[in-house]
Parts: sequence; structure tokens; C-alpha cells
Amino acid sequence: MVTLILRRIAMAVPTLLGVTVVIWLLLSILPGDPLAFLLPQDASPADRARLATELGLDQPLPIRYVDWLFDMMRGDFGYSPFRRREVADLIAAAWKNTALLAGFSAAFGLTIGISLGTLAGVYRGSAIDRFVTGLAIVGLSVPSFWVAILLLIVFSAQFKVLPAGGMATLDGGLSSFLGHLVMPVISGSMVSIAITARVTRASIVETFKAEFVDTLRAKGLRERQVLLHVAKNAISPVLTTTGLQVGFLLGGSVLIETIFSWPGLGQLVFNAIAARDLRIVQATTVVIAATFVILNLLVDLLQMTFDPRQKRAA
Amino acid sequence: MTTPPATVATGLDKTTVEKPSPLPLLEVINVSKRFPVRLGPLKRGAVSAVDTLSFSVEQGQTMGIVGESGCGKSTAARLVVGLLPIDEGDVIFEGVNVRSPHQPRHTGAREKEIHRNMQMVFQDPHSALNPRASVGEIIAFPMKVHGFSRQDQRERTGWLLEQVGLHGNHASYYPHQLSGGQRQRVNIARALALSPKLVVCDEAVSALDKSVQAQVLNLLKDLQQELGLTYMFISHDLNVVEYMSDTVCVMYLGQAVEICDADRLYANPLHPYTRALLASTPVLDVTGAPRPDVPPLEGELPSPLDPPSGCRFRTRCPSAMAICAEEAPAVTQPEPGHRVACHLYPAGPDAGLSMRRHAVDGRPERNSNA
Amino acid sequence: MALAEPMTAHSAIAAWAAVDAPATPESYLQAARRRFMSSRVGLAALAVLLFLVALSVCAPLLTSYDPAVGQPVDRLKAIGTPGHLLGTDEQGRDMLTRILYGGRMSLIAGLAPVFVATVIGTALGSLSGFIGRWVAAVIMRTMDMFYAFPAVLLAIAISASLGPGLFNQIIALSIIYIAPIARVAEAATRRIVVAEFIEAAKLTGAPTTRIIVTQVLANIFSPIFVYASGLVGLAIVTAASLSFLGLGVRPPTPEWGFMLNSLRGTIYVNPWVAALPGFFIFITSISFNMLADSVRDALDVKE
Amino acid sequence: MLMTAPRPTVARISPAPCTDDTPLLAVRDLTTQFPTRHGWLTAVNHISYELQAGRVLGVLGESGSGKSAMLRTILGLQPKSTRIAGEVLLDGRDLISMSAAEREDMRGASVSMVFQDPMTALDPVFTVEQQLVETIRRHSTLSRTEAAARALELLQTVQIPSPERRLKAYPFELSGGMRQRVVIAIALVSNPRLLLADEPTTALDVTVQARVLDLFRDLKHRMGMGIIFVTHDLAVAAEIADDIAVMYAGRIVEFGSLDDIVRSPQHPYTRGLLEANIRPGQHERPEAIPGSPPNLAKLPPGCSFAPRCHVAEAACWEAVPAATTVAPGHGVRCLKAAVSVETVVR
Repeated sequence: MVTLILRRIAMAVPTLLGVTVVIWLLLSILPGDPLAFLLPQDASPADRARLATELGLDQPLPIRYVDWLFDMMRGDFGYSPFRRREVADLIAAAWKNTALLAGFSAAFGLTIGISLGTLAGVYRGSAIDRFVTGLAIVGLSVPSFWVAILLLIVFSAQFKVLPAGGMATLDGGLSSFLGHLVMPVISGSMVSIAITARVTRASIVETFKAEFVDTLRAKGLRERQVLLHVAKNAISPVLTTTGLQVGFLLGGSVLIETIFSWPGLGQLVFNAIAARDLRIVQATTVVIAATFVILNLLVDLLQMTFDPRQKRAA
Repeated sequence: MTTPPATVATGLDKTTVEKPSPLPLLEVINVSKRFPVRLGPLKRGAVSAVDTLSFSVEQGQTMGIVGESGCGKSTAARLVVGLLPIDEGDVIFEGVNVRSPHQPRHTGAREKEIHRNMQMVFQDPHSALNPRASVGEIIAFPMKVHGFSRQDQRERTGWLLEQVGLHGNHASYYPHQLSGGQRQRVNIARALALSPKLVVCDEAVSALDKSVQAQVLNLLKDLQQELGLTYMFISHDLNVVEYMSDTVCVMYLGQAVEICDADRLYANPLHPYTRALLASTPVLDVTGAPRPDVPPLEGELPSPLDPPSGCRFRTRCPSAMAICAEEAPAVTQPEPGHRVACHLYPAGPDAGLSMRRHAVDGRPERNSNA
Repeated sequence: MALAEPMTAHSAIAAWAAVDAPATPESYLQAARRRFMSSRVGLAALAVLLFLVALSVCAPLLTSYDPAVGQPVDRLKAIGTPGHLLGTDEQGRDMLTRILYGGRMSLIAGLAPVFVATVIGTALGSLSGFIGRWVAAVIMRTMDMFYAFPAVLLAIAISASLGPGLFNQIIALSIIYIAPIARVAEAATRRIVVAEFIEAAKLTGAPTTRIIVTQVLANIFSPIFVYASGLVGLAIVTAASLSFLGLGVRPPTPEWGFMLNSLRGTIYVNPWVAALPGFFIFITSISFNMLADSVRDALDVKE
Repeated sequence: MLMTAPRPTVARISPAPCTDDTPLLAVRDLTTQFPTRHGWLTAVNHISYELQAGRVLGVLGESGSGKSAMLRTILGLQPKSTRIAGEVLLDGRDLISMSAAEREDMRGASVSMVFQDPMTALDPVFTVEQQLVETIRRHSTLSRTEAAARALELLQTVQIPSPERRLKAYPFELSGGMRQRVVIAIALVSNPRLLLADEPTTALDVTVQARVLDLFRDLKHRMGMGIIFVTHDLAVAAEIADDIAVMYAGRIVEFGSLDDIVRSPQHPYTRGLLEANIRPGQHERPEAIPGSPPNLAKLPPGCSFAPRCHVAEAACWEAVPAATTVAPGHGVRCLKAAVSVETVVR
């Protein structure tokens, strides 16, 4: 068990390295002049060359990557001339806010999604099933940013019951704190609800078809007990999607945070794109991807406890 | 579905078939195959699927291979036809060494020529036919690969369908529209498309209903007579193997434990495993005739990852002795033509025998695996 | 083979034999088409999509306004204003016109990446599924790298580094969809490769590429097609997201995602016009998703 | 409908003394239909038979003959959409008209079932002990410890080697033969009166099959339960069954003692199966039954076997043959059966 866990953790390392390679390549090799943002329009070729040497841009690619990677690992994400701050400080402040929003969205989305999916799976073929299936396809198709705008139109513009944006801390009272969360959470977790419900339903329906369910019934277990067996067998694919759902939420945060002026990583990325500050885009993407990889790792480890095969492989 | 029942065999008499040529068509010499497996994060092991297997099949004869699941009989089939590379040993076909780990890979044309002569009938009537192709396309595919003209493909497909007792119209149907027995007939027709000399039947009737099984067995026998085919007939059903085969090879955990003419093997099984197999086979018998008094096989099949030392069967053998754990039994011939690998039959003057009939070269006949 | 011997002519036998005769030969795709044609939801979704495509293709014939230039006097007209059926935007441009023209970009931005990714992903996935060993290790581990990113974020990062524009947006989306399609293709191929008919094909001596093309592709087509058609709805939304963030087509070319963003500031003045582009993104996406579900059901045959 | 209670014709080993007139199980006119797009498909078609305690009824049939559907109907495992008619009387109580809750209590207590594939019949994520204990506690008031002790006892009953170790094992850690023993142990939890076995040895190797068959014989002798043993293999049925019912296309086409069926088969299908079965030492061609097993959705009018039957005549195509008794306890549904002693009127 322990060796298996260590092995799984060890497997995450190359993935993380891969992530940095992809990001670094994207922003170093793809067309686009990295110096353009740092130099004044009328910089001379000599100035250019000097800056390039200073930044190590005249080094071969692998060396530049390794330098960059070690800087990142030291927590040195560079300086943002546009925000006039250390990128690491910007990210640290934003990360907490994004984690808060994503955490609430994930909890909300997974709870609703798993509940709806379980209902639909248990009462497959019924009106509830059709309702959930229909709801899921709507949730899957609806753009989160459109939902956000609709919510704003209804609850901020028309009825003026919810704040149009920003974030409140708990110091300002629970209602203000939650009030600022409601719309971002709902609009952000629509897709998660839909996908989780679909996967949960499919997994439960599939498990009910398994032959051991007949054995459970044949030995006289109550339908409630049968459902418990089915649930324990059906949980694996649902767990797998939970990891992916968080990915959706982190990716979607760029849109949701922008619309609701939530001071998180997403808004940071959006503003950096608008300002063409690729350094921030680069660093934030790496941080989000690393968070995502670690979350998936945790989900995998959790999954192991449900699979006797992996439990026994000590 | 108005095709007449199989009529291919009419008027063919057993005695008219030419005598088998003296040299074997196929010789399998000390062939071994191990599959690497991952046992743990860092541990690796190897399943010994086939271990120093040797036998030979003569032209026009049927070699039956029988054994329980995991005995390596299907792996042996795939090694012979070249679907799996062999680790050790040689496969000699018509006197030519066609597969050997020491030989360089065959060129495409040579390999194609070998495939033309060795084909296989597969087990599962569902998975053996491409569900997206029509019956005609399935049967014609080997011919297409071998450059038959369109006209030839069409004519031969029609002839093959007729040979296996299907209607010409069946060419345009898709596998899911056929019954299990019909699919198995298509499976056979495809194997015959290139006029092979050797046909390997891997559990060819096991998935069929009992009432259909007999049809397909009859068809295989008829085709053998008419086309002079040589079969390697693999099955777990002892009765079917006995009926189909001239010679039978019994396998246990990747090794051949007994090889003999079918009649003699069933009348006088020598190896304790063969005896146990025969005693376990349900027999439709209400006459009350005494069943052979063999105790049922105790214990579990040992893991092929770590086969027992010495004789692999000793852990379940009712007559295991001390020597069985120490030494792998040599192949002996307690009666003419009846080869067995068991310490109950100590080596006589003819020590150093092989499970095959024709010694080919001076390579060691049977490696000790102790 | 059913009637072993002709029996006494009898109407009952004849009637039964007629029923029992094999159904007309019907290939898998023919059967799938027949089943799709009997799916009401699928046909309705298809009709909506064809209607939307027709509208955006025929946009110049349907409206006389310029999609890029508006009349400042006509700014922020509400839905139902005479002459401006769907109102006008913050620059006084006719919304109906912009929606019709915008559909072109949205549909292309959703369909093109899925098509590109399907072709590349299928090639990579089927190759690694069929050959296995180190080929699969190299290809699939590379694909895993892309799985370590939240897809939308990766698309944003790629678009950001390539710069705005429809073409760059299509490249970005293609890249993020290659990995999932390659995974589906690889899994499907691995399921097929163990089938005995693949062994039979190998026994003909045919080269690997020929076996993949003739035996494998037709059998992995349906899971890939089902997956890819489900991606189109998602791709349309994701493409709109990129445009919403300013990473898509450049203004003043109309595109639904970008329109939604630029109208964001007007929700207190002219709320329902601001919501319009999102509605069209939603309708297109849900139609594709319903179509995909029907296609999946039609292709799902028990064999 | 088919025939009255089969009585032993010859003195047989019948360990259970309970041979009074009420049979353990009486199936009357049982019919099971599934909804399909083209209407109702009849999987079990007006089946009737009786089973005495301590006897084994072998049900012989090929794929699609309705033998599994019949077992599942008896146990009430069919989906809700299934249409079921007829009676299944277990000790006089009708299992078909029971409420769902009553049926849940009856399953595993007085009727148990053993399934075909031991590889899929056990829940993969629970240990053998957990699966046994929950069954024991469902049907008794034993504490967890007492139930664990009983679980061990059951594993000993089914002769699993080193049972203490196996209790803590997950199904994937056991061989096929051992899993099937666990499945049987679960079925034996509360000494059921009736044991339904759906091809319990088909997925096993012959040497394992021989030992599982031994176990079944042992259970019959020691516990005196009635067993319905479904199989497609006549030779396996002959190893275990006292009586045999031959099913074809949802109907019982012949019923009789093992002797009757093997020595004087009356139905051409039964005769065909006997012929098609390769026997040890056989050299002559087996007489194959032509054609394929019928498609239940497209049954011919009249006798379902007529299309494959070499003695069928026009009349066979007109109406389903009535059941006739050719000898005491030996019935057949065939117009061409050798002797028609009496026609049982429906």
C-alpha cells in the first residue's frame, strides 16, 4: 500500500515537469516577441541584444528552460513591469481567493450532481430520470458566462438583491460573504453538476447490470442493502470525474472571476492577457496546472481505498 | 435460410484418402514462451505459458491438444501460426524452419507464403468475424491481401460458402445476422480461403450449442477428407478431441505430459493427470458400468508464475514421490508410440526421447527446468 | 439451413419461412441511419442546426444592415423595436444582423477544431493502441501532459501566446482536443486489437497499416464519432469563451462570445439584448449535444 | 399441465424421507414474457412440473430455451416490465403472487440460487466474510461474531481449503472453483428447501466441475434439499439429476426420469441431443440436428422444433402438440412420439 502510494506520487513528478515544459515551450517558441513588452518602441538593436543577454535569451533552449524551472522552484516567478509587483506575490494573494471560490463551487456542484445522478440511476427510466437527463444536457450546453450574465440581469440589475461583483471576507458578516459567493458558485458549477450527474447515473446503471447484483438479490438482501453494494462499486468513475471537475472550475474561473470581479487567479490571467503580460500568464498557468495535478493525485489515492486490488498490492 | 445441410462429404470414403507421407508436415521442437508480467511496483516476473513443447503432425492427420484453461494450448496454437513470437525452440513446416528465435525475421513475401499454408479457425464466433464487414468481404480479405483477382475472389468465396454449407446469398449478410453455427462456418471458410495445408482449430466448437457442435465437427471432418487438410485441433473437451484426433497431446501448465495415438491414450492413459482428466469428464452413461476409480483431482492449479519444482503436476498428483519434487521427469516410452513424462515410468534403454516422433538435429531434446 | 427437407406444402410453413428468412442484409451504418431517422429528438436538433447554418450562410440575403457599422442614434434599442427586430447594441448596430453574421464565426470556431483534433487524435490513438509497446508509451504519455491542464486554461494560454484571431483560436482548441480523442481512439483500438478477427487478419500476412485501415478504423469509428460529436457542443462554448476573453476574432467582426462580452456593460440599460448572443450559443450547443446523444443511441447496437 | 408428479419408477437412493403427497415445489402453467419493440417475447411458455424434496431436477436446454428465465422467474428476479402468469408453489405458498417484501424474505431463506459465472457472481469490492456475514445476519438474529463463526462453518461445508484465510480474501484472490464454492456457501446460509442452480459448472474446468458436482450430490444427500439444476450438457445432467426436463423454445418438450430420457427418449430433439453428444470411444459420425436454435421472436406455428425435425409432417406445423404421457412419469410433447397412452387435456 505504502509503496503503491509512493509510486503514484512519484508518477506525478514527470507529469508536473511535463506541464512546465509545455507551458514554457508555448511561451518561448511560439511566435511572439518576448522582448516586445519590456522594451520601449524605439529601442535600438544594441539595447535589444543587451537585454536579451541579461535575460539569458541568448542561451540555448534547454539551458533557458532549466534556469526558468529552478527560478520557479525557488518561488521566483519574475517581476511584472505592468503590475509593478513580484509575480509570486500577486499569485499568492489570488490563489487563496480562487481556492475559496473553486472549493465552494466543487462542493456545491458535486453534491447536487451526485445526488441527482444517483436518483436518476436508481429510478432509471422514470420521470425523475428523464428530468435529470434533460437537466444534465442543458447544464452541459449552457455557457457559464451567459448564466453569469443572466443571473446578473435578474438578481443585480432587475431585483437588486445580490451584489454584482467583488468578494467579501467573513469579517463583513456571513450574509455578505455568502451573498458575494452565490452567483459565481451557481454559474461556475453548472457544467460540473451536469457532468457529475451524467457520470454518476451511467455508473450506477452500469453497476446495476452486473451479475453480482442478482446474487445480492437472490440471497434476500433488502433493496436498500443492494443499493449500498452498488454505490460502493459505482463510486470509482465518479471520483475520477471529481478530479476533472475541479479542472473545469479552475479553467472556468477565468471567465467567472472576470465577470464577477473576483480577485483570483482567473482575473489575474484575464488582466494579464489584456495587458500582454505573458510572464503572469505563464506563471499562473503553471500554478493552476500544478494545483490540478496535485488534486488529481489526491483523488487517485482516495480511489485506491475503494479498490481491493490496489489495497492488496502492497 | 434455405441452404441444404452440409453435403460436402457425400461419397467420400476413408480408404480412398492417400496414405500419410512419411515426413511430418509440422514439427514443433522444444518450443517455449514466457510472458513478462508486472508483479509489483518494481518486481517483474514471467509466466511460463509454454515450456519445451514438442510434437509433430503428419500430413492429413489430426493432432489433438487437450488440457484445462491455463495449460498453454491456445498459446501453443498462436506460436505455431506465428501470431506470437517464440522465445526458444523451432517450428519446422514441410521440412523448413519457419519460426525460430535465432533466425532473422522473415521478409514479408516469405511470411505471406507461410501464412498461406497455415491458417486458424478461432474460438469465439462473435469476436472472430469483423462486425463491420459482410460475410463476403470477410472471406475475401485473405485473398485480397494475396493479390487474387476480383473475379477469382468472387468465385472462390462462392465456392467456399458452398463448401461450409452456407448459401451463396450469405455473402451479403453481416455477422450479427447469422446464428452462432453459421458464424463458425464463415470462420472456417475464411481459414480455407488460401487453401492452407495446416489448419489450427482453437476451441473451434466450444462456444456452440451442443446440437450445433456436431454439425461443425462433421463439417471439419468432411473438409479434411475432401481437401486433405492437416489439423491441430485444440479443445478442453476430451470426448471431442478423442473423436477428432489421430494423435492426442495432453498439456498441463505449459508442458506436454503425454502424447499418444488417440485410441491407445483413452484406453490406457498413463500419466496421472490424463487419468484424472478422463475420470472427471462427465459421461452420459446410465448403464451403471463402473467408472474408472480415480480420486478427484485435489488442490488448486499452481501459479504459472512460480510452477512447482521437478514435475509440475506433483502438487496435485495422487502418486507423487520424493523424486518428483527434485527432478523434472524425462520423456519415456513405456509402450511403443506412447510417450509420457512421468517418474512412474522410469527411463529404459530409449532414454532421451522427445515428445515428437522425428528427431531432427542434435539439439538437446528436452531441457530440465529444475 | 432452417428447412432441412422440403415438407408437405403448407401455408403455415410458407408463412413462417418467409418470416424466418434472414432480414435484408443491412450494414451497421445502414442500421444506425435507420435508427437515427426514427429519433425525434435527433431529427429536431438536426433541423435546428441546419436552420442556424442556413441563416448564417444566407445572412447577406436576410438583412440589409452592415454588421460592423451602426448608427449612433439607434444605440441600445430594445427587442422588438421596429426595424430592429432584436434591438441594437451599444454602437447602434442591428443585433439580428450581428447574430446572423456572428453565427458563421461561432460555428466554424466550434466545428473546425473538433474536426482537426479528430483526424490527428484518431491517427495517434489507433497507432499506439495497435502497436503498443514504446510507440504507445511515447504517444500516450505525451497526451497525458495535456491532461494535466484544465482544458479551458490551456486553450487560454495557447491563444494568449499565439495572439488573437480566428485561426489561432482554432489551433488552440485543436490542440486541447487532440489528447482526449487520442485516448478514446487508443482505448477503442486496444479493445478491438484483442478480437480474434484481428488475429485472423494478421494471419493473412497483411502489413500493419493495411490491417489498421481495413479492420480497425471501421470498428473504432463509432466510439470516436460519438465522442467527437459530443465535443462539438463543448467546443462551441469554449470557443465563445475565448472570444469572450478577447482571444478570438478581432472586432468589429461579429462573434457571439465577443458580443456577449462587449454588451456586458449594458445589462442595466438594455438587459435582454445583452443576453441574446448567449442564448444563441446555448441553442447551438444544446442542439449539437442532443444530436450527439441521438447519434450515440443510433450507433449503439448490440452485436 | 404437462404431467403429474414424477414418481421414482425404480428404487432410488432417496435420502429425504419426505415423500408425502405435497411436492416441495409445484410449478403450474408458468409463463414469462418480455416486452420488445415487436411485441411480447415469450421466454417461458406454459411450464408445469413438480419437484420433491431431496431430488434433483435437471433442466436441459440450449441458449434461448428459457431455462435461465424460468429460474429467475421463480426467484422473482425478473425486471418489473416482465409479464408473468401461472403459479409457483413452494410448500404450498405461491411465490408469484407474493408481495415484494415477502419475496425478499423468502429469497436466500427458503430458496437460493447459484449462478453460472463465479467470476462475476460475487461483489468484487467486499470480502468473502463480509458477503457471507451480511447474508447470515439478514436471515437470522446472530451477532456479528456468531455470524462470522457460521461463515467459517459454511466454508468448511463447501470444502474450501484453509477456510480461515479465505474468509478475509476478496473474490479476485480466489480461483474460479473456489469462488463457485463461495457462491454455493452463500446459497446455503439458511439451509434452503430449494436450491436453484443456473449452469453452475459451465464456466469451470472439468476437474473442478467434477468436484463441484460431488459437492452438489453431497448437499442433496446430507441436507435433503430439492435442487433444480439447469445445464446445456446432457452428460452433466446425467451425473447429478434424478429427473430431467428438456426445454426447447420456452416449453418443456420432454419430462421423465434420467433413465427414461437417456434410454427411451421420445422427442426427436431429445434424441438429437443424445446423438449429437460425442461419447468416449466414438468413431462414427454424430447425427447432427440440422439448423440453429430458434429465434424466440420468430417461432414457427405449431411445434417449435418442426423446422429442424426430420420426422415432422404437415400436422406438426398446425398446432402446438399437447403433452402426452408415454409411461408413468414420462411425458412428451410430440405428435410422433412412440406411444400415446393418454392425452392430458389442458
